[in-house]
This record gives sequence, C-alpha cells and structure tokens, in this order.
Amino acid sequence: MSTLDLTATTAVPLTRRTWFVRTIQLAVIAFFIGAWEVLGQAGILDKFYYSRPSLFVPRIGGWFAEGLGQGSIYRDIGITLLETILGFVIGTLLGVAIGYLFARNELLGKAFDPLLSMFNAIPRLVLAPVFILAFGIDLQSKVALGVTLVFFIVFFATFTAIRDVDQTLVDNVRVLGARRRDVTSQVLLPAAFSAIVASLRTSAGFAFAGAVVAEYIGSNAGLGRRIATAEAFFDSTGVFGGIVLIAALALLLDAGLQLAEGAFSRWKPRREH
Amino acid sequence: MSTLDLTATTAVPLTRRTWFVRTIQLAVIAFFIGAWEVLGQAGILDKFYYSRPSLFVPRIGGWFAEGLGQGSIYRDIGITLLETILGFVIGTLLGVAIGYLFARNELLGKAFDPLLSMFNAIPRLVLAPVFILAFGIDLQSKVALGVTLVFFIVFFATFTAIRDVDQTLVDNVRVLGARRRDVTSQVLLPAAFSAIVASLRTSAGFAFAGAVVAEYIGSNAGLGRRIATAEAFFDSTGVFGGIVLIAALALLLDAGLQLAEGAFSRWKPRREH
Amino acid sequence: MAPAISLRDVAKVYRPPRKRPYLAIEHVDLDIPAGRFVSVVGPSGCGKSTLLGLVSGLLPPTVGEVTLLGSRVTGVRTDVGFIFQRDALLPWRTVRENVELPLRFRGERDPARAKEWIVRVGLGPFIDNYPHELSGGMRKRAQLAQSLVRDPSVLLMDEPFSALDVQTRNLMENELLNLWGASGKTVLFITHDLEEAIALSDEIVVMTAGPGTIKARYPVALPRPRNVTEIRFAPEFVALYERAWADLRDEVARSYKRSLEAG
Amino acid sequence: MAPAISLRDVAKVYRPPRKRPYLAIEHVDLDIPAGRFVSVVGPSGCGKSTLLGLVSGLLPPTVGEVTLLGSRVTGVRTDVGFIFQRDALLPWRTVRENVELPLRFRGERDPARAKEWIVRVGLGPFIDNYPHELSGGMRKRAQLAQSLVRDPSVLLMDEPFSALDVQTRNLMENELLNLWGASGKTVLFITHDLEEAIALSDEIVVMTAGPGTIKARYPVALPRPRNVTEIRFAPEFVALYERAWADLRDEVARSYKRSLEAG
Amino acid sequence: GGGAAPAASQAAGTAAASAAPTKPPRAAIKVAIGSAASLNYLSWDLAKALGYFEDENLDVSLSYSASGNDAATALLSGSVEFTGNSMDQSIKAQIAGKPTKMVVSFSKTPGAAIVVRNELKDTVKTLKDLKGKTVGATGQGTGTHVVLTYALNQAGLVQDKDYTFKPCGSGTMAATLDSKGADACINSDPYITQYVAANKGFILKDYRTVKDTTELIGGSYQFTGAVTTADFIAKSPDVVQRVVNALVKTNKYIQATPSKDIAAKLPKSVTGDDVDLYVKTLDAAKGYVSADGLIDPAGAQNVLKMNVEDCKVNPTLCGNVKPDDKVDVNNLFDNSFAQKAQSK
Ligand SMILES: Nc1ncnc2c1ncn2[C@@H]1O[C@H](COP(=O)(O)OP(=O)(O)OP(=O)(O)O)[C@@H](O)[C@H]1O
Ligand SMILES: Nc1ncnc2c1ncn2[C@@H]1O[C@H](COP(=O)(O)OP(=O)(O)OP(=O)(O)O)[C@@H](O)[C@H]1O
Ligand SMILES: [Mg+2]
Ligand SMILES: [Mg+2]
Repeated sequence: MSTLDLTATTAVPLTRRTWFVRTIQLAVIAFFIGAWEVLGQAGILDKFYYSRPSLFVPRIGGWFAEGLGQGSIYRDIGITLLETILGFVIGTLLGVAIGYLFARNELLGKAFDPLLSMFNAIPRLVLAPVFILAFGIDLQSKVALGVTLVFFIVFFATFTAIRDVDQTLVDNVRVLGARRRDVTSQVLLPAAFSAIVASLRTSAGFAFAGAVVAEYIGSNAGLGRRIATAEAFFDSTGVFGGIVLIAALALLLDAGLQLAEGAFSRWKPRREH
Repeated sequence: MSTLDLTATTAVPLTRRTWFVRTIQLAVIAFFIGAWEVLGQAGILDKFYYSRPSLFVPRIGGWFAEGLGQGSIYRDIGITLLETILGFVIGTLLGVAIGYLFARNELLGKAFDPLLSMFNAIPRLVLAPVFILAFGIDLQSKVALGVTLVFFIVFFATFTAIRDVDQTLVDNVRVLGARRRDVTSQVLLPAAFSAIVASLRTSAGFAFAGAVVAEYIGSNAGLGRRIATAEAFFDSTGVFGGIVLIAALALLLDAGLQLAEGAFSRWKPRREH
Repeated sequence: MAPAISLRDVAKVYRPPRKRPYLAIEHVDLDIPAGRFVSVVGPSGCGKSTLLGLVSGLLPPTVGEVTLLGSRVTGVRTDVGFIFQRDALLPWRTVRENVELPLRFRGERDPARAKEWIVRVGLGPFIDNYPHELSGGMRKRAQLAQSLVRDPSVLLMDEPFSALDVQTRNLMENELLNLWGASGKTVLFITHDLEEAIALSDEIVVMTAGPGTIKARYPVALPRPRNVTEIRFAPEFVALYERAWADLRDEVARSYKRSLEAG
Repeated sequence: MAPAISLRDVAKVYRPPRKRPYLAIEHVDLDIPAGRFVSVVGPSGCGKSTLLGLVSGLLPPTVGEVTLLGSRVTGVRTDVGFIFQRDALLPWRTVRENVELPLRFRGERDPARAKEWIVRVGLGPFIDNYPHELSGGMRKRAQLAQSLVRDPSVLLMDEPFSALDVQTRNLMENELLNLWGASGKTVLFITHDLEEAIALSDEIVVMTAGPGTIKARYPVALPRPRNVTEIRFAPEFVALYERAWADLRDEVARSYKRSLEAG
Repeated sequence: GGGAAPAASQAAGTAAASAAPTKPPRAAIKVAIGSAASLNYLSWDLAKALGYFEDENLDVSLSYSASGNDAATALLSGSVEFTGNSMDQSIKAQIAGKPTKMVVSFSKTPGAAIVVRNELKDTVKTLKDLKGKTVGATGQGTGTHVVLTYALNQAGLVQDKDYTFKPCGSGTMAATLDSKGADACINSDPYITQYVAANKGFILKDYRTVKDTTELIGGSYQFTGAVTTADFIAKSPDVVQRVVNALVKTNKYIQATPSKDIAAKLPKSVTGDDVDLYVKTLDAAKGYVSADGLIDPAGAQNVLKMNVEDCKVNPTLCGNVKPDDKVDVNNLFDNSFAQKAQSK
C-alpha cells in the first residue's frame, strides 16, 4: 500500500505557482517589448510614429534623473495620479451606491434607466466646455470627466450583479434577523463582488485615460500635458514614454485591485481539472 | 370560504405593468427636459453654453426638414450609426471570445492579464495618429477606436463571469456528454449572459462616444463632425441638438439590448416582495 | 391561549410569467398551539415548502390570513428559526462565521455559543471550512446550527435531516427533542420520513397532492420523553404509520396518475 | 469478466488554500462486477460523494487508480449516468429542455423519449416549468430523468431519492429496479436509508467515518424480483439491517466524538 | 449671463506696506492658451520664464487647451481672465454677444503653412495644382480652414467642387498625410517645421511669412494675441495694463534675442525634449511674431474680411456667422494698453 504524505506540495500544479505565473507574465511583456524593438530596428514600424523601446526607455530615465522642480516628472505623475484616483474613487462610490439603490428599488431603477443610458452615450469630449464651465479649468473638471467614465461602467455592473443575487441567500439572512444594511453588507455586496471588481478593473483604466484626456484638453501639468507637448513636436519617443509610464501606473493600480479581489475570493471553489 | 379566480390579473403589481413603467420613464425624461427649459428660461443656465430644449428641438426639426443631399442629417446619422455598430459588434465579439478563452485557459488568462490591463489604461485619444496610420483616416480608424473601448469593458466582464460559473452545472453537462462547445453554449454563456449584457449596455454608450470623438478628431461627416462644427462657432444649440440625437440613437440600441436580455431572462425567479 | 401559528383559509397561487397561474395550496386552515411539535407530510410537490414560506412571511398568501405569535404576518418574520430546503449558507463565510451571523445581526458577540452549536452538530473539526468544502449532510447541519443558535421560539424546518445518514440523523433528532423539551418551542417540521414524523411529533398533518390541502391530522399519543431509536417498535407507532402511509399512497397515486394523463 | 468499476488503493486529498490538506478517503479497494447493484452507506461526510466523483472522473485521485468499463479513468467520463447530490439542472432550461439536453449532446432528437421519462418521474404537468418553479423533490426527479434518458450502462447515484416522500420514493425505486433488471446496468448507489439500500442492492458497502475507507461489505441474498414495499419484513432483511446499523453506529459515534474533542 | 468672476485677488495691504511703495498690489491671473506648444503663444510662456510677470507682481498660471475654442470657453465662463487666442474667436464671441478684446498682438500672419506630401513634389507646384486633391485643415470651421479656403478660392478652387476637404487635425496631420488620407494640409508650428524636418513633406505656401500673407490678403493678418473680456478690462484696467506690459516687453525680447538663447530660457515642458528642433521652429517664427505687441487695425480688418468673404463662397464654414452679421472691427481689440506699454 502506498503511503501518503499530506504535507507534500507537489499537488499544487506548476501553473498555479506564483513564481511561474509571474515569470510567464514578464515573458509576455518582454516579448511584446522585444518585438516592438525588433520591428522598430528593422524599420517596419516607422520610428517617427512608433518610437522604439531603446529610445523611450532612456528618455524616461532622463525624466526621472532631472530631479524635482517645476515641471518635473514627479509632479506630473503626482497630478495625474491624484486626478485618476479621485475620479476612480468618486465614480466607483457613486456607481456602486446608485447601482445598488436601483437594483433594490425596482421602480426607481426602471424609471431612471433610459435617462442613464442616454447620458452614458454622450461623448465626454464634446462636453469639455460644459465641464470647464461647471467645474473650472483646474482639478475638478478633470476629476469630473473621470467620474463620468467610471460611474457608468461600475453602475451597470453593480446593478445587474445585485439584481441577480440568489434570493435564497437573501431570504435566509432576513429570517435570521438581518437588517437592510446587513443584507447589503453580508449578502448583496459580497455576491456582486466579482462583477464589481471586474468593472473596477476596466474602469481603473478608463480613469487613467480620462485624466490624461482631460489634461490634453486643458491643463498645465500632468502626464497628459507632457504627452500633448511631445505630440505637438511629433516627438513619438516622448509620447510613448508618457504612455508607458501611464501603463505602468495602471498596472500598479490593477495589481492592487487584484490583490483585493484575491483576498476576498479565497472562499471560492477551485477547479481541480 | 373564499373563491379564487386564477385568471384574475390583479396580482401583477402596478409597478410591473409595462404601460406604467413606460409612463414613469417618460415622466423622468420629460421632467429632466422641462427643468432644463425652465432653468434656461430663468437664465440660471446660460443659453450661450447650455442652449434650451425649445431652441434645439426646432433646430433638430430643421435638420430633418432639409432633406437628403450632401451633408444631410440622414447621412450624418447613417455614418455615425455605421461606425458605432461596427465598433460595438467587433468589440463585443472580440471581448466575449477572448474573455471566454482566457477564463477557460487559466494559464493563458494569467499570462496576458497584465498586458491587457496596461493596454486598457492607454488613452485612446493619444493614439489617434497611430490609429490613422494603421487604419487610414476613414471608417476603419473610427471603428478601431470604438473597438478598443468596447473590447475591454466586455472582456473583463466576460472573463470574470465565465470564471465564476457554478462548477456543478458544468460537471453535470460534461458527464451528460457535452462537448466543449456544448459547455460553452449551454452553460457558460447563458450563465455569464447577465454580466455580459450589463457590459454591453455600458459599452454601447462608449461605442457611440468613441465614434463621435473619432469624427471630432478628423472626419468630414457624421454627428461628431456636426457637433464639432457647431462647437467651433459657440453654437450650443447645434451642439446639444447633436448630443440629443446621439442620446436618442443610444436609447434605441439600449432598448434592443434590453429586449434581448428580457427575452432570455424569462427563466429567472421574480421576487414577490 | 392564542395559537402560536394560525392559518385561516389560506391559498397560494404562483404566477410564473407566460404560463398559467398555478394553485399550489388552497383552503389551508391550521392552528398550532404554542409549544407543540407538528410534522407535515405529503407527496412531493404538494406545497409543504410553500406553507413554511407563508408562515415565515417570505411568501405573501394570495388568499387568507396567517398569524404568527399573535400578530398577523405581513412581511418577513425574524422571530422564527427557518431551515431552508435548499442550501442557504453564505458561500463566502466559513462555518463559524455563518453560525455567528444571526448573533451579529442582533448585535451580540458570543463566539462560545456559536462554537458550542457547531460542535453539537458534529462540525467541530470543520469550523473553518467554507460551505463548498463540506459534504451535503455537513452543509445541512451547519444550517441547523445557524438557525438554532439564536434560540428562536418558533422553528420552521424544511426536511432538515433528509441528507443525513440514519445514525447522524438520530443524533440530531435527539438533540432537537432535548432542545424542544427543555424550552417549550413551537416546531413546524417537514419531513418525508414517516417514522421520523411520528417519533418526533405531537401531531402529524397529512397534505393532499397539489393543490395541497390538509387531508388528515393525527395526534401522536406516544409518551414523552421518547427515544427515537426505540419508539418505532411501539404498537401505536405502527398503527399510526400505517394510516399515514395509506393516506399518502392514495395521494401519490392520484398525483402520479395526473402526470401520466398530462404526458 | 473484468469488473465494470474498479478502485485500487485509492486515496483523495483535498487541498483547500490556506488550510491543512484534508484526507477524505484512503485505501479504498473496490471491484464492482458489471450488472451489479451496489449501495454505499456511511456517516455524513465520510467521502461517499468523493468516491462517485473519482469514479466519474470529475475528481482526480491523489493516489491509486480508478478503472471504469475496462479503461482507466483520467478525465470526465460520459459513459455514466451521474445524479449529483446538489441541484445540477440548468436554471435557464425548462424541465423538457433539461431532459432533452443529453440527447442533443449526442446529436439525437428524441422528444418522445424525453417526454416519456418526464412522465415516468411524475413531472408531466410541469414539463414546461423552469427548475426554480419546481419543488425540491421535483427537481431531484427531473435530474433523474435527465440522467436516465440516455440509457447509460453505469449509473452513479448520489442520494437520488432522499428528497422524496415515502410513496414517491417507492415508485421511483421500483422504476429503477425495473430499468436495472431489464438492462443489466451497473449501479453504484449512495443512500442514507439503510432499508432502501438493502431493498435495492446486491451488495452493501459500509464506509468508515472520515478518512473514509471500506469497513464492511455485505452481500444481499434476497431473491429478485423484489417489491421494495414488502421486502422489509423478510428476516434476512432485518438481520442485515441490524448489522449495518451497528457498523454505522460505531462510525458515527467515533466521528461525533472527534467533533466534540475538536470543540 | 455668467460674467467674468474677478478672480484677480487684491492682496492685503500689509503686504504692500512691507514692499516698495511703488509696487502695485499682487494679483493672480489665470490664462488659457488656445493650443499646446504653438509658437503663436510663445510670449506667455517666455514672459513667465523670464520673470516679467513677477516684476509686475503678478502671479500668472498658464494652462494649455486642446483648441482655441476650449480656451475661449474658459475665458467666457470666467474660469480664466486671459487667453492666448486667435482673433476669429473674438469675432465669433462678439456675434454671440460676449465681447472680448485682444490687448496684445502676438502674430501678424496666420502663422500657418500648407504642406504637401513629398510624393507629390513633381505634380503640385502651385495652389492651382491642388485641383482634384484632398486638402485638409486642423478642423472644419477652424481658423486654418478659413485661411485655406480663402487661399484656394483665390486660386480659383472651390471646396467640394474642385477639391475634397478633410480635417487633418494638428497632432494627427502627419499620420493623415502619410496614410494618404490627405494630399495637403494647412497647419501651424511646431507641426510644420517638424514634418518638413522629418523630410516627409514640403511647404507649398508659407503663411507664417509676411511675404506669402501679403500675397494672400494684401497686408498683415492680425492672427493671435492676448485676449481678455470687456468686463475684465472695465473692472481691472490696472491688472490688464501690467499683463500687457510684461507681454510687450517679451515680444521685444524675442526680436532681440537669438533663438538658441530663448530656448535655453524655456522649460522642457514648452520646448519639448528636442531643443534643437525647437530652435529651428523658433527661427521660422521670428518672421511673424509681432515686434511691439501693437494690434494692426488693418490686419484685424483682414481677418474680418476673410471670414465674411468666405461665408459668401462657402456657407458651410460660417455656422453662426452669417454674411450679414455686423461685426464692429474696433470692438475686437483695444490697443491702448499696448501703446502705453511701449513707453516702458
Ligand atoms: N415560483 C414558482 N412558480 C410556479 N410554480 C411554483 C413555484 N414555486 C413552487 N411552485 C409549485 O408549487 C408546488 C408546491 O411546491 P413546494 O415547493 O411547496 O412543494 P413541496 O411540498 O415542498 O415539495 P417537496 O417535498 O418536493 O419539496 C409545486 O408543484 C411547484 O411546481
Ligand atoms: N473542496 C473540498 N475541500 C476540502 N474538503 C473537502 C472538499 N470537498 C469535500 N471535502 C471534505 O471531504 C469529506 C468528504 O466529503 P463528501 O462530500 O465526499 O462526503 P459524503 O460522504 O458525500 O457526505 P454526505 O453524506 O454528507 O453527502 C468531508 O469531510 C468534506 O469536508
Ligand atoms: Mg419542499
Ligand atoms: Mg455526499
């Protein structure tokens, strides 16, 4: 008869080991960057438009080397991050709150549904003057733009997820004495959590994009401004330098979200096959 | 003892009757438009920026009265709709397909996850030159922009929803002889349907916004162009006329999506409370 | 004394969209005095779960009136313990957290009591497991602990023990009887096991096939305290068993015939 | 002839994240000849469902080897009928569509056969209901029809009748016996009802409390065809019942004691 | 309507007491510049970099808009007190009943040039050769579009009949030309200089230069400058004067200083990372930057004429500007501040 060592770890398949996954992820990114470089060197990607990693990486390095001071990269990053995070947080809170409200109050949800769908289709860029008018040219208007992007993504996801929660779970806790806020915090939000996080992962990206576009429209600092200036000089190296920085920041935010999701998803069954 | 008439319909509560819901929805929209008009008349909303329904409604009427011909409203609507729907359909198909693929193949999903998150954060507007270079200035580049917006919203929603499908359902149909494509069509997609439709409702709006913004950047037809021209002349009535048309079109698309969702959601339990 | 549970000419119609309305139960009149242990048996699909739904306030009656502990039932009642037929544990909470939940809702923190109940249902070693890491019978037992930890004065139990093996079931039945005997709780108990019904109850209610009505009520005159393992050999037990069995047989035959006709 | 189902020194370890690995079953050796009806009984949580998961290929064994119909089990097997302990009907399909599903997977269209099975399990009038519009017992019966409609030669059944009232259960048991008797199917049947196990089976396997192993195997020497309602008064039946009962009692006591110690 | 909010805060008297008695009170000014990195608005950045605003005890914060339109909106809504913008925005604002005035001139030509793809070097030699081609401006109805239409009209070409119009954007111009989405585009600097420097196209007409501009409209073209609202002038003439002082001084500095030295004074966020290219751009700009900041009334008249003329030829360009709209050219600018600044 075989003996069984319960402490053996061989049963965790390679594809679930953290180090293996990280390596693969890095390899994918490295491959992408490498392909970019090679195609750039070979002239297939016109340097005038696409730049090359070997050009924009030193440029980014240069930005950081410049140090602090007026117009420094640290300040640009700080401003863009602030706008992004404010837009993201406010948009998320609003989206979850109103999505929740409308899912719980059927009539309210139905009544406002068409209006929200209409608002969602309005191109935010076109409303730039109205944003400037209502929120001024500074931080607020940029945050507001981000909020309008994040809100709708989170709203629709939350609304649907909460509406579809298994009624038996709700019934059970209600009989067990849950107040309305208990039902929300113990059942509805946890059940909708996955869907909400999925929408947050999309909307985090849109929050960045929104902040950068708003800076593009009117600002004097931030990564969007830096990119706009570079673009004005057809300086694709500067443009991609900025884009890569944004992508890196977004990756950080996304990693944070995934960590939060992971911490909360421990209860989920894992497939063995 | 009471007698019970099973055919009586009084048990369908008022708040679920179609006519009642439609009335309420119209009332909300009417209230919104009315408030706009009143605030405009009262001078609280400056006509110069916000126009007024009583101004832009006749303007829209005028556009339609102009009839066909070069630069007619019909052509503008047609072009914008075409761009939107192409962007929406292609983005949705890609989003669902890749979301599905990555959810089913855990390693693939993990490997490309960071790359996708990074791409999602890139402001599409900044990439306008690259889009034009790769897809030309015409239809394709506008569709491509829409695709990049729609794709990510649908992708993350599909990915999460498919990953979270109840494994017992999958196990059961597999034992019952389901091939891979049966599992997909009979279990995974139906189970993820709600979440996917929620993401479609968001992304339909973004598809419109994307098409309009792309026209804004460079085009000589479409509603975005019409709005940009009006904006260039501080003609807020023209701007809001265009926006209202877009919102109306979006409402149509959204109604279609909701119909599809409704037709497929008949199986769902309805709360009695 | 007013009955703890009372149904007056109650009917329930389900109205599934795009199908004909379905009359699940009708003309149900039932009074259950406080402190009584009543079991409901009936053919599958006759409306037993519907009945519990009405008493707990989770389902509104289409006709008639339901009264619980002296007040009319108009919304969800939190003064009952309800064991659902379906899995109702929160999947994102461990056994411990699930059982502590009702205490937290009342603002109490009493980990010792929760733990005591978990041990009592035999889940001590699995206290930190999530529901999907439990077997079917273990999930049911966790639900039992969750409902009982609050010590409600009325218990509504929908086949609480059907997923348990004979022995574990006996253990749980005895636990329930102890709990009930000591406290004077009112219990409305749904089961498919006639022996279980007789062994536990003061009275057995037999329902007809759908639309469910009350076909017969049999008081159980067996002395208490009872030992559920031994009681099934008492002659009253056998007599009762046979009557209920015959009742049920007629109903099931009727219901099955209807299915064959529909086919 | 090679056995239809064969397990060789099988063990299964669950590895929940952030908890100690849990040994659910170990040292399970079992051969079931083709055409045999074998019931498995054991304390709640002893690993019965795990066992079926291993045989169907839904769970990979940690140690040992499982063989089904002559070939080693390495992935999900579609040549078995599996009735899950949990609800497994597709909620977005009606009863009819759910039962037709396995036929469609094989490229067959045979609405008459699906319908016949639906009527046979007594769901004729509910053929167009969605699962959530059925009672618990009705859902189980729909699952039964879904698994049997394909006429698989091996049946793995995880408490298929525990949600049914006595009479309906008897009807279904007789259906199952007819089906089995006529076809020579191999059946691996999990139940909590010792009487049911004895009445139906050729052999009863008793499992120990977790980690589950095989404690005893009892051949059932009762003549066939059997009528499940009457057989329970045969003396062999009673003798067998008492042996299995005693086995189980020891196991449950052991398992319960463990829970108390953990508490 | 929402008048301009007087954000120019007057500092407390205590600050004035500790400073030199002649020093005016500190004022904060917000400026929206109508284009990112356009040389047309160099004076704002340079004045700030040189500390000329500080000399006037002004706290100036600059922000850059995606278009002149957005900047104009910011001004009219009171979000900012000043813009760097083109005169056609003032015309549109006046028609809309929101009077604004240019107080310093930055450029006296349209500051734009028509570039053509290199592949067409042999076929396109004059404006007439653009017949049948696709020609673009930064956008339909924008200032550059007006200039383009006017120039092509003079060459006998009418939009939609003789050539196809297609927006080229500013940042997207290179891609539009390279992808053959357009054959020629009119655009301003730094785009033009960069594009030509990359050897992708050549300049057909250079309306950055006085020479080509005179050929076009018979004189100067009062294109860009510092613009503020009539309200603000009425409310804070003193602050306006100080702003104008700093800008006029800067204009003079530009004329007197080699491009290389100017570039060295400017922050990277203005010059971009490639300073050499910026110097080249600046060299091209020297020709059209106003030397004294004074607005040329004839040039303003020319702007008006071009917009009105164009409406007759191509009404789709006009939007709210109808051919019979009355625009008083004298209400478009106010030279008094710049004149006063000359003596400083
Ligand atoms: N939402 C619903 N829509 C339509 N019919 C329903 C709905 N819920 C239940 N029914 C029907 O009502 C009847 C009674 O259901 P109920 O669940 O009360 O039965 P039950 O006695 O608990 O059966 P079981 O013993 O099988 O659990 C069933 O015939 C079922 O089909
Ligand atoms: N995913 C899992 N992770 C950890 N432990 C698990 C998991 N699944 C099952 N177990 C454990 O394995 C043991 C056997 O479970 P199984 O479902 O096979 O029991 P069972 O004999 O079918 O019980 P029941 O009669 O109650 O259905 C249980 O103790 C359970 O806690
Ligand atoms: Mg039931
Ligand atoms: Mg089990």
